Amino acid sequence: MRVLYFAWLRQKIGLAEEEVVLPESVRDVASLIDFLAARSPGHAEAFANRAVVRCAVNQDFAGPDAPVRAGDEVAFFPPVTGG
Amino acid sequence: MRVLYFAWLRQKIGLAEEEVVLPESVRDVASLIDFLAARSPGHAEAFANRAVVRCAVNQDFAGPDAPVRAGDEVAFFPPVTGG
Amino acid sequence: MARVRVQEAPFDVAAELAALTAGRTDVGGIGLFVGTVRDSAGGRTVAAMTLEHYPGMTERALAAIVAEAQARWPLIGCTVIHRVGRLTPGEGIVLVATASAHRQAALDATAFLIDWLKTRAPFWKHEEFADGGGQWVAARDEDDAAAARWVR
Amino acid sequence: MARVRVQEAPFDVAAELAALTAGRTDVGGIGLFVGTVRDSAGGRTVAAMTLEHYPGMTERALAAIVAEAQARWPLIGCTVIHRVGRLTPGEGIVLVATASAHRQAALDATAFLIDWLKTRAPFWKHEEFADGGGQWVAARDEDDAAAARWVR
Repeated sequence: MRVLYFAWLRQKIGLAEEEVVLPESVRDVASLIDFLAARSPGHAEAFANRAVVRCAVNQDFAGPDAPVRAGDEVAFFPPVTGG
Repeated sequence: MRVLYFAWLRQKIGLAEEEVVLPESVRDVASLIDFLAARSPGHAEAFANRAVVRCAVNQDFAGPDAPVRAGDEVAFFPPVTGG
Repeated sequence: MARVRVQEAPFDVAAELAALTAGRTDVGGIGLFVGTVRDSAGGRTVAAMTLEHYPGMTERALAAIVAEAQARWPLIGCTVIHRVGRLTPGEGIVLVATASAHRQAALDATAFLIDWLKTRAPFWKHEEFADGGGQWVAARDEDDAAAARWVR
Repeated sequence: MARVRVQEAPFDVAAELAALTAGRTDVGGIGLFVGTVRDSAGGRTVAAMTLEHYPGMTERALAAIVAEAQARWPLIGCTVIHRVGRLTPGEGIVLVATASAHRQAALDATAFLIDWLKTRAPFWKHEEFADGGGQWVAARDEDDAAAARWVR
């Protein structure tokens, strides 16, 4: 799975993207965050407050219950502030 | 008194403006219209439907009860359609 | 700063927007509305439109509308230009532009200015049709309704 | 016709408005909003702002917002341009423009587009302050409230 990070999530994690191999336990966005948060202190810090983390699965906004699979492109970022 | 006409009131009356000497009976916009409507068939036609005639006294919108005096500039016109 | 003009000449939108914000870096949002001459009305082809106004009162009415907008919203700049004379389809009739630190103020003030101008500024439109003849444009109830939203 | 672009280069408002209505004489009203970089935020002087986006998703999100506007209002033209990269105070960040036969459609569609873009298009702003340091701009409740007006 390709995972992308934007804005301060990218800065805290220190990566704009990474390839991850999903364990069996990861079925949805919430369990993917559990898995990613354990990868490094930067990941843990980025995902510390999940209320301010937004997600997109295959470039559509997705909530914590949205399913994720190996071939998906999943992105994490703060609430948007364009315009 | 200087009386101005705009849009179709100007066309029906055939004048853009005229100087009128007010009789005693003219105290307000409504009685001024009574007086002006009697001046010519064009005036009568212009003022036939008072619901679609608007008035300004000294360049401020004025209703039928607004007082008018000899030195005023009074204008009659249809509802505005700019913009 | 407010600028109000009634003129026969076309207006230059880019120049007006540049003047609206010239030298200012505290602007966060710019709102603009331009009204243009449509080529049809009531199913008939419009060849031209002539705008008549009441010199003196029209400028006063526009200044009063702009002053009201400035009282209601924190505007950094505000421009209203209305053309008079004979215009053909596609030409600009009216330009309203506002600049503010905040987007909502610019958007709301722009809508307010055009809504109030349409019902409170003395201008009258006469349409010439391509098939001959012409008519004075009638005031529309929906313009009154749009303006009434801002009454308070 | 809709045009959506994400670009580093500045946009030319006059050229965009000309393209919006090119060859059309059935336009009655044009609405425009331009968002610009302000020189201060929270009492601190802003030296620059960097806009980040999600290539691919951002363009899709903008196209979806434009499609929604076209479904809701009878638009003759619709343009959304959003810049990315490093911008300084006074520079344009976003341009939204609509053209319609009717003024209210152009005004409402313009407000809708900027309100929804602000809450639904993946862009993130990072401010650099003149006194050093910087911060990611936080999402604002009032932007959510503005966008919520259009939910139906």
